[in-house]
This record gives sequence, C-alpha cells and structure tokens, in this order.
Amino acid sequence: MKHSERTFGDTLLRVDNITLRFGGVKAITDVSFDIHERQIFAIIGPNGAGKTSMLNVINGFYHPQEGTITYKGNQRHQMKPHEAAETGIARTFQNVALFRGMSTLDNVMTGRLLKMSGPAMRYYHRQFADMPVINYLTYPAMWFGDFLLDSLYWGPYQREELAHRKAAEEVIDFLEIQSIRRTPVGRLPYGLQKRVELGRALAMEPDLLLLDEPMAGMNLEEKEDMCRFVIDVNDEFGTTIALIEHDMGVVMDISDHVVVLNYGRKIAEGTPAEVQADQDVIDAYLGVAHEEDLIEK
Amino acid sequence: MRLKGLTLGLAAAVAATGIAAPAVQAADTQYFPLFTYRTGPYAPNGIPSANGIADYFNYVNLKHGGVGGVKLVWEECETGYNTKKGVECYERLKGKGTTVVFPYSTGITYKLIPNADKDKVSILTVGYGRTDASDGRVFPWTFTTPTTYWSQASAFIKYIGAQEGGMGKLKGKKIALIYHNSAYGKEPIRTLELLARKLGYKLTLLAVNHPGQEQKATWLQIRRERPDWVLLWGWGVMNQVAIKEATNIGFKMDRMIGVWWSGAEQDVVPTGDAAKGYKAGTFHAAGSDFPLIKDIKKVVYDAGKGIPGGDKYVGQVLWNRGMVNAIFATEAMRAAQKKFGVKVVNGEQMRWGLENLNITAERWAELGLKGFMQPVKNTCADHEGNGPVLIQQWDGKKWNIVSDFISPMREVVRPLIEKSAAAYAKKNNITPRKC
Amino acid sequence: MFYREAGQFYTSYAKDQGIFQLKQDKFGLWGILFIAFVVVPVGLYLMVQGGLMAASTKDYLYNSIFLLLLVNSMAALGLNILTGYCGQISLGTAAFMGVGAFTAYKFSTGLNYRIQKEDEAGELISQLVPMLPPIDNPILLVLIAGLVTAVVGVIFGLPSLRIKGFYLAVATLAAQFFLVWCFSRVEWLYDYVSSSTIQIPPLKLFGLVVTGSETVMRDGQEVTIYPAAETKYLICLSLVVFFAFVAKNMVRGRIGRAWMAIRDMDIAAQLIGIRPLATKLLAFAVSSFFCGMAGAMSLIFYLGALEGAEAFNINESFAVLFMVIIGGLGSITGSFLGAAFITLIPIFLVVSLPWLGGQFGIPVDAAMVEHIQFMIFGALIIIFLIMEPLGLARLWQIGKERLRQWPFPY
Amino acid sequence: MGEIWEFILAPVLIFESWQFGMEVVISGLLAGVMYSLVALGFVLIYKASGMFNFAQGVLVLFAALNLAGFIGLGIPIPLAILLTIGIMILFAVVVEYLILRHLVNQEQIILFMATIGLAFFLSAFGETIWGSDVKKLDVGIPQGRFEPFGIQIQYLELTAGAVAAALVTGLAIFFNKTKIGRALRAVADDHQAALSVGINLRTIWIIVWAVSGIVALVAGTMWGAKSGVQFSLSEIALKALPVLILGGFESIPGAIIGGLIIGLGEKLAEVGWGPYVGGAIEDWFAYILAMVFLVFRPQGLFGEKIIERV
Repeated sequence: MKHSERTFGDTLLRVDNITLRFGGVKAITDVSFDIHERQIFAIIGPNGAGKTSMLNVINGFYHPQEGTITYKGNQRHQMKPHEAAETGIARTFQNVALFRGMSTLDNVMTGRLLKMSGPAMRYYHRQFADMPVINYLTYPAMWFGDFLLDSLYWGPYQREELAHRKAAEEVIDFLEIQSIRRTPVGRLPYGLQKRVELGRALAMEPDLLLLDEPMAGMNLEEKEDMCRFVIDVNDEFGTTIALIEHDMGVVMDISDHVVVLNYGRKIAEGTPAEVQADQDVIDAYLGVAHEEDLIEK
Repeated sequence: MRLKGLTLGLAAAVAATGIAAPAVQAADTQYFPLFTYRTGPYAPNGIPSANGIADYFNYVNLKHGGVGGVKLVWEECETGYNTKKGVECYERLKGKGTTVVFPYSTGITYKLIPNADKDKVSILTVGYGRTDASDGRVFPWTFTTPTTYWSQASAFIKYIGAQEGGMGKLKGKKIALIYHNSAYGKEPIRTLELLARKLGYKLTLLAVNHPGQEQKATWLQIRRERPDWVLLWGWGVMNQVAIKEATNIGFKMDRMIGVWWSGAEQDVVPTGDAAKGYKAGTFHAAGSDFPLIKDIKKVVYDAGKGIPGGDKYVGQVLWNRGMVNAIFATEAMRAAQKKFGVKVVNGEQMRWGLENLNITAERWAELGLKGFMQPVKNTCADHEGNGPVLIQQWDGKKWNIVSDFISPMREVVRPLIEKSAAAYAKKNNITPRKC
Repeated sequence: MFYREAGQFYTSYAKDQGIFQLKQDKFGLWGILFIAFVVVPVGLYLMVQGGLMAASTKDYLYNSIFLLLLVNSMAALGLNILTGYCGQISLGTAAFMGVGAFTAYKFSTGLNYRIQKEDEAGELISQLVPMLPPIDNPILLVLIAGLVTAVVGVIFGLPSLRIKGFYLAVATLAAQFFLVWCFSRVEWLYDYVSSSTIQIPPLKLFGLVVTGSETVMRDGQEVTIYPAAETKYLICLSLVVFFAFVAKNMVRGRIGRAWMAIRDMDIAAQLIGIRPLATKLLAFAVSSFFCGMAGAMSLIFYLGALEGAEAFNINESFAVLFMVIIGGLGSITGSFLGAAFITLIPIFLVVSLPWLGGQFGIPVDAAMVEHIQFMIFGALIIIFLIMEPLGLARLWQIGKERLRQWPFPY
Repeated sequence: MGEIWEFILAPVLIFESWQFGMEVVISGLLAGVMYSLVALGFVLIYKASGMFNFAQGVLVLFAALNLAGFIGLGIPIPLAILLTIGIMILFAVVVEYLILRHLVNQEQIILFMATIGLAFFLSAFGETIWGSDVKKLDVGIPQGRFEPFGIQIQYLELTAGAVAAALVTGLAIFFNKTKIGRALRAVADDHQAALSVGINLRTIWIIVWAVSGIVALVAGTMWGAKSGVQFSLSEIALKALPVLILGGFESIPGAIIGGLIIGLGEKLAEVGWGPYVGGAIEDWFAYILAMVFLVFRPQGLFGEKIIERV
C-alpha cells in the first residue's frame, strides 16, 4: 500500500514503562511505546496478552501502578475515563457497548455530548472562564441557564441541537447507516452494531481513536467495509488510530506501526513487515497454538 | 398522551356503575356513610368498632322502625385506615345525603375538618380526632363528644395521683408515655408536659413507629428508667406487643394504663394471661350486661339478621364504643327532628342536633343503658360535652370497671383547647362564632 | 390507514427533531389537551347545570379522581426520569413528595420558628416568628417546593455513585425512613403543633380562592367563598402539562441522552465523556424536583391537611414505582398511563364490585370488596408483567402500529 | 462541650451499668436473629432465581395465618405444622406454575414488581380465608425470663436464637451435602451453565420457594408468638431489608451476621441516642447504617470485590 509515502506528526501519546496489577496478577509489565499523530497503530498479541487492559489504561479506566503516560506533550495525572474523553480520546469495545435502549441516531448523538457545551456555557468560556472569582459566580448561573434552555428546547439550544444533528448525520452518511437511523440498536445485527459504535466514537471528533477488535466476528465483506472506514477516517479526518485486532491480514494491511504483547510484556515493535519477521512473535503465536491465522501470510 | 381520553372513559365507567345519577335521597330514609377498616394492619380494632355502629343502626330499624319513623340506611366504605382512601370514600358518598361522618381515624379527621362547613357535613369523632376541635366557636362542624385525649390524659394523672395517695405525692414520681408515633399518639403530650410542670412528676416520652411489632428498645429504656407508671397510647399490634414486653420485663401490670384505644379485648386476649391486671381508660362501662345490649343480641343476632360472624363482638369494648357513636348520631337526629319538625334531617339540622345533644341519665336509662355512661351535654362553645373518664382493668377474662367516673382537669385542658383553636382560627382566617 | 406516515416528509432537521413524527400524533395531543382543558370543565359544569349530574358527583370526580391522577402523574414523571431514563431505582419517592409538601407548608406560613420563654409565673410562653413574609401563590409554592426537594434529592443521590441496582433501591429506603421520621419528629417542620399535622393556609391565585375560604361582603351580606374544584383542577393540569413538556424536552435532548447512556451502559458512557456522578445527581435533582412538586400539589390541591408520616409512607413509594413500571420505563406517555392504571383500577373495582355482586345476587360487603380488590389488583399486576413487561406505553405503541395498517393486512 | 461528648458517646455510656449494657447487647443480638429469620427467605430465593422477593414478608404472615388457623380449628399442633408445610409446598408449586416460568429472563425490576403483586394477592387471600382478626399463636414456646447476674433474658428470644442456629445449620447441610443442594448452588452460580448440565431449573425453583416458605413459617411462628398473628406481621419484611443489603443478597451467613449487626446497632442507637432526638430512630438508623456500610463496601459483607470490565 502507501505506507512508504505516509508521514506522521509528533508523538501524540507516549506510554512509558507501564505496569498494571490486579491484586497479585500482573496484567501489563513494563510496556513502553509511542503513538504518533495520524498513525494507524496496532496492538496485537495472543488472548490474554493484556491488549484490552492497555487500551483501558490509555483511556483512564484502569490506573497503572507504575509508569507514566504522556498525551499531547503533557504527562497525565491519574484521570477518570470521562476526563480522557474530554482530552479527545474515543473508544470502541471488544463486546459491543452500545446504549441498547436508544436508536442509532441517539447513539451517535451521545458521541456529540462533549461538544454540546450549551450556548450559555460557551458564552461563559468566551467571557468569564479566566476571570478569577467572577467565574465561580457565573459558572453555576450559566450552567443553569443552559439547563433551562435544554428543558424548554428553545432558541439557542434548539439551534445547537440541530447543528449537532447535522454533524451526526455526516457521520451517519460516512458510515452508510442512514437506513437504520431510527432503529433501536438492540435490534441490529452484530456487524451493524459495530459500525454504529464506530459512528458514536467518530461523532466525538477524537484526536485519538481506540478500536478494540473492530472486526471481530465479522464476515469477510463486513471486514472489508470496516477496513475501508478505518482507513478513510485516518485519511479524511487525520485521526490517529490505535487498534487491537486478531486478523493479521487486516493488521498487516492497514497499520503503520505494530506493537506485540505477550503475557503483558512487549515482545516486539516495528512496521508490520518487521514484526512479521520477528522470531519471538512467531514463537508466541505458535506457542499458544491459537486459531490466529498468522500462518496464512 | 392520549390518556385524558382514557381517563374520561374510565371515569365515565366509574360514574356509570353507580354514582352518576343525581343523588336522590329516598324521602323516608336517613343515610349514614360508615368509614370502616375491616382489612389492613388495624383491622382487628376496626371490625368491632364498625360492627357496633352497624348493629345499633340495624337494631333501631328492626325494633323501632328507624328514628322517628325514618329508616336508617348506611353504607360501608373501606378505608384500611388510609387517609387517601378515606378521602375517596368521603367524596364518593357525601352526595348521597350524608349529614354526619365518623372517620374513625385521626388522619382522615384532620383532612375532613376544613371541608366540613363547605359540604355541610358534621364530623363526629367519639373519643379520638382533633382535640382542639372541641372549641365549637372555631370548629362549628366538628364534635369530639363525649371526651378527648387531653381530658383523658389529665384524668389519668388524677387517677395516678389518687393511687399514690394525693396529687402532692406526684412530685418526683416518674411517668413514662409510650405512644404510637403519629398524630394520634402525640395528642396527649402537650397536656402531660404541662401537668408535669405543674405537678412536678418526671415525664419520659417513648415513641414507637408504626406498626410497633418490635419494641425491644422501648422496653429496655423502661428497664433503665424504672418509671412508677407507664401510660400506653398505642393502636393495633403495638398494644399487644407492649403488654407482652411489659410482662416480659416484669413490669407491674396494674401500673400500666392504656388509652381507651389500647384497652379492648383484641389487645389483651392474644397475650394470654400476661395482661392480667392491665388497666385502660374508657368512657363507658364494659361488658354486655345491659338491657339494650342484650336486646340487640336478641333482636339482631338471635333473629339471624346480624353481620355474619359478628355476634362474638357484641358487648366488647370497641363494639360498645361503636354503639355509643351510633347512639350519639341517632339522638342528635332525634333532637333535630323534634326541633325542625322534619323527618329526614339535613346537614345543618344534624349539626344543630349534635350541638344540642343532651343525653341525661334518665335518657340513658330509657335507652336501656342505665349506668353505662355519664350524661352528655354539648353546647355551642363546648363540643366535648365534658365526659368523665373511667378506668377499667383486665382480669384475664373480661374488663372490669375499677374506678369511679373521674372528671378531667377542665381548668387545665379547656384553656389549652381554646388557645390552640384560636391559633388555628388565626392561621386560617376564621372568625370564631359568638356563643 | 388513517394512521400512516406516508406522504409526510420533513425537509429540515428541526422538523425531524420534533416531538411528534406524525401529524396524527400532534392532532391527537392537541385534541386531548382541548378535552382536558375545555371539554371536561365545561362539560361537567353544563351537566350539573342541566341536572344530569349531582354537584357532589362533579366534586367527587375532581377532588378524588382527577386531582389524585394529576398528582400521581407528576410523581410518576419524576420517578420515570430517575428510574426509567437514568436507570436508578428509587424507593424513596414518597419521602421526596413529603419534602415538597412540607416545604410548601413552611413557605406558605413564612418559615416560622419558635421562641420560648418563661413568664414570671413560670408558665411557658411560646411564640411563632416568621422569617419571611408568607407566600400565598400556590404555583410559586409548588415551584419552591420542587427546588428544595431537588437539593434534598441530590444529597440522598450521592450514594448512587458507589451503590448500584437493588442495593441502591434498598439504600434509598434510608431516605424514605429518615425523612418520614423527620416529618413526625422535627417540630419546626410542622410549626410545633402537637399532632405533627399540617394544614395549608388559605391561598389565592389571580384573586381566586384556591384553598381555605374567604368571607366577603356582597350586597351587604357576608358571603363565604369556597375554592372551586375547577380552579384546583385547572391549576394542577396546567402544571402537569407544562412540566410534562419540560420532561419530554429534557429526555429528547442532550440531558436525556446522557441519562440513557448511564442507564444502558454506564462504563461506556463514562468513556465517551459523560460524568457519571454529575449525570446521576442531575437525574436525582430533576426527579426530586418533580416529586417535590407532586408532594406540594398533593398538600395544596388534593389533601389540604395531612400527617407527613402517614401520607408519605412507604406504600406510596411502591405505588409510584408501580405506575412507572406498569406505564413503561423510559416513557413520558407511559408515566401518565401508569398513573391512570394504578389510580383508577382500585377505585373502579371498589365501585363496581358491589354492583357486580348485586347482579349475581351475592352480597359483597366492604371488607370483601377490599380483599377481592387487592387480589384482583395483585393478579392484574402479575398478569400484566407477564404479558407486557415493557408496560402500557409499549402496548400503546403496538396499538398504533396496528392502527397504521388497519383495516388492510399490509 | 461535655454535653456534645455525652451525646456522641451515648450508646457507649449505657454500659455504665454493665448489666443494662449487656441486656441491650443481648436483646439487640436476639432481635437481630429475628430479622435474620426473615432475611434468610429472601436470600434463598434471590440466590436461586435472581428474584428480589418482596412477598417474603407476606409469606411469613401467610404461613403464620395458616398455622394459627389450623390450631384454631382444633387440629393438634404437630399435624397443623405438617399441614402448613404442605400448604407452603403447594404454594411454591403454584407460584412456579403460574408466575415464575412465565417470567424467565425478565429484568430484575420486573421480577421484583411481580413479587409485590404476589404480596398484594397473598395478603388479601390469607385474610379472606382466615379473617382479619388477631389470632393467638401458641406452639409451646416457653415464655418468661431468667436473670443470670442480674441480666434479664427472655426464653422466647433464646428459643429464636436456637431455632435460627438450627435452621442455618440445617440449610448449610442441605446446601453442601445433598444432591439438590449442589444443584441449587450450581444454579446460583450460573443459570445457563446449570441448565446445560441438565439441572431442571423449575424443580429447583419449586424447592427453593418451598424451603423459603418453611423458613417463613419458622419466622412467622417466632414473631407470631410475640404479638399474635395479624396483618402487621407482613410489614416485618421492611426490618429485614437493611439486613439484606448489609449481608449481601446472596449470602446465608451474611443474613445472619447482618442481622446481628443491624439488631445490635439499632438497639444501641435507640437506647443511646433515641432519648436525645425524640426516639423512634431505629427504623431509619438500620437503613442508614447499612447504607453507610455499603458506600464503603459496595459488594456487601460477604460479596467479592467487583472488578469492572469492558
């Protein structure tokens, strides 16, 4: 493909000597890597290698006991998941974690929630946010103003809602899920659910998109679609993507950089070609004798 | 949001099943709604009370063909001792010719009092309800005849004083009040506190939450405080548990006095012999050894016209009290008939009848209840009728009266009532009547 | 065929985001509002005037059915926001209603506090001193009650961050029991009256008597004016309709999406940037706001006088939860349907059973009615939950879908 | 300042008289056992069917009503007990047949609501058959008290403690040593897995409901001996709920230990703090105690630490 022509920006996220324990069990041991802007970054490894835990660490759901994470040049303190989201990290899940009681459109709209700060709140951020003392007084007032507008669904709030509806519709168009807009997601087939979940993450307009096995359980056609979406997202919006995937073909095809984990340790890192040739990696995969189709390649 | 349509449909259905037609009162019947609670946590007390009223009405119809030739009709509405249901009952039945209601629940009474003068319906609360409503100037439509909780509390203190050998001996004595944590249970507190200041006894207040199944902690405190007397202001299962716990800790039963709602067969029988010696207040005699009660048994139950399974209640304390309630209503009706020269009495006439209720000792005897109660006489200002209080004692088989009629400390209670009623009048823009 | 979306297109997102997707729904709603606001009061008035109905029957319909229904609808809306939309089960609804009722009472009497001193004779003299001028506008009282209850709701919502599911449900009983205890123990709340019973003082709105009574001189005669049932009904109806729209707006906008996200999958919700505590607390606040208003309405319009511990006991909490579940979790319409079901079925049974018994010559006494009513009610609930666990709202929807095709098979 | 300390330490200060302090402790623990008896029934059903059975309180009433009713008809006590057990088993079969099997895989809140519906039905049904009157229930539990070292102890409560101990031992043996018990535990762990190894879920439900019916009978007998049998008996379910959240919905030892903690805690609070704040605080105190505990340990007393996964 076009790997050679691709250029990446600075380091977006640096993972430094991360160790994560659950009680006595080490899920991740001393792992480090860098993710660069606009990269498609893959984390692979056998089952139980700590891949999902790694993503959970990155978006603040698990708190590693050792090591640091530097994101956009700032070293991160121990943060809550919603704070990670506020800094522009979006995420899909291994087992679909959609809001099953809501329609496709509403699911995508929830992805816009962070962007919908409310008209009064925007005014606050423009006018008062950095005025000491006054900001403490105006913040609740502005918050409440937004709340009232929301509850009346009126004026500026309605305009804001419609603007975001437009943005959500763009995501829906992009993922070609117009026809299921109003369908409750619980009724959708698995492949489509995965796509809606991607839509929800995209609606957040993230800087870093974490995909946890986006193609697991899909048939070939669905996988191809999904690959196309991932590449398009990366191309069109310049979003940095970190993904976990078992399908080696996919990984080798679309990723720029690969990290291999085994038993919570990093055993290899590099371009897909480099990793493929690594003896440790081959051992790890053959050693656990899984159905992974590494051999095919 | 189509619900209004549905609502209307249902409402129409409700209406269709019996209430829509304009209430046409039959020309020669007097209608009484009865708010009963034959179900729910207070059913054991509710059943005999309701039977007492119904049986007496039934008896009057069977024996005398009604009051002044007017047959009595009554309709039961089950409240389950729940205010909301009571309100529903009231609103549903008030248009059927209701002139007086017997709410049989302090909560429902409080709710109905503000409606009374609009609806022209009197509220007759025989020995319960809102004590300060005895002030007829502020509460023209509410009757607490023959006596109230505040009067009773003062009578109890008088009785205790007499037992201790004089009111002066009360100083330094310890009296504990164990009460149902509700409007009902709290009624006597102000009076007892005031008397404690005056007479110098130490009052301990112990509240018990509904339903009162578990009173361990309360009686542990009795163990610690070791009061000389315990007053019990309970209702329902709370009474039985309290009596049981009292015997369990070895408290002397004859130093425990229950309010008149804690002194019925239902309260003592389930605890077996434990309750022997327990005392309770009342305002009428116990037992069925009166011509009227015997006659009711004969005319109603022996003729097979009574409430199925109801004969066992006849002559019980709560049944007797229900009968007293019914007698007040029929006597008031009789008085109103005479005064206004009508057969069927309307709301305002019934109110007049209740306000001028005057049952003399001769009248009691005439009714077949000689010595059953003291004379009762209401006036415009005083709707309590100044009924004295009796103390009865449980001997393991039946209740026996063990005191003379004790008249309450009117000089203490009446000012309290007037003060409280005046405050109510002020708050609600009521100009008290001149009496 | 009369209920089809065919031919109805939207050309802007604004229209597509509307509450009703179909014209028929919109007309239906306006029709219902017209019936509720105009046809019912005018119709009943005319029926009474025309002698078709007794005045007391009209009073009964308003005071015992419509008002209770409106109060319950408001409470059900509130609980549905918390349980149906945000997924937090609460068994403390009645207590929050109680907070609303007592707040309304305190503000209507000017937040009295008591000063006690002994006079020379050693008698205790107590005096009530108002902190604020008493408020006599019922709508203002209802709103204040809602706000205060919202604050209380937030406090009792705090454990929801740590406690989930049924553990939370039982934990909310702590609020229920604690608050109800306060209603009978904190004397300040009920102005120190010995019976802990509160009664709303006379209130007026736009010169109309709403509670209590007013004596005026008219043509040289003293006339006592009592509140008209219609006044109470229309005020309550306006409040409920307005706040139902507010609730609908909240749940279809960003706030509602955040709630539903927390309900459906709280971990995923956090990972897309929803703050769980703030969102849950907002739900507790809004829900309590509604319940508080319901409680205040119950005191002001429906009961007039009440005893806190009895009127807001735990059975009321269960009743409201029933309304929400029978009506349909996560449905505004469902809240109304559920409130109607739970409020009207028992009354309907009580009224119709004796009549039914009479038809078959079986005398049914009041106690028997109550027992049978409970049995039927319990059985109905079970049958209903088995047949349609998603509630009346779902049935309603199915009905609409059927209607869409009717009378053609496709 | 002294008064504040006196208030804060009030539950401790009751030990100034150690006999009285011990009395409070003992009655607290034994009252707790009475709560545990009710809570046990909840736990059994929750374990086997994930159903939060609010009808347990009414079940207690229903069992006691039947027993008292049969005794009232003049049937000898052992026979009356057997008859009541028979009714409870029949009831379990009916509940399974009419309700449980139709509610498989429903959400917990729906199951919970269904049990409230059941509670409505059953309380009215019981009263229709046996009447609403108070019934005396005397199955020969010793009454009275004895006073070692000046500490009053009631025979009834000691009996309740002994019965609870026997009941828990019996249940433990039943769960651990019998084939049905093993099946029960399998169902509690994982419904699907249990089904897949050929355990008949319906039989298990019937057994569990019957067992908790019998537990309810025991609880009803103990409570009924105290206060007579009447409608209010059904409301003791509310006293058992804090025990449940403290001990965990699924833990039998939790129900016992939770009961002891709640019983002891509320009695100490009521006797200690009650007089300062007007009394009657034990109801909410039990709930607040359980809630505060839960905030620090959301999984309950005997639950395992929850690790959240995505």
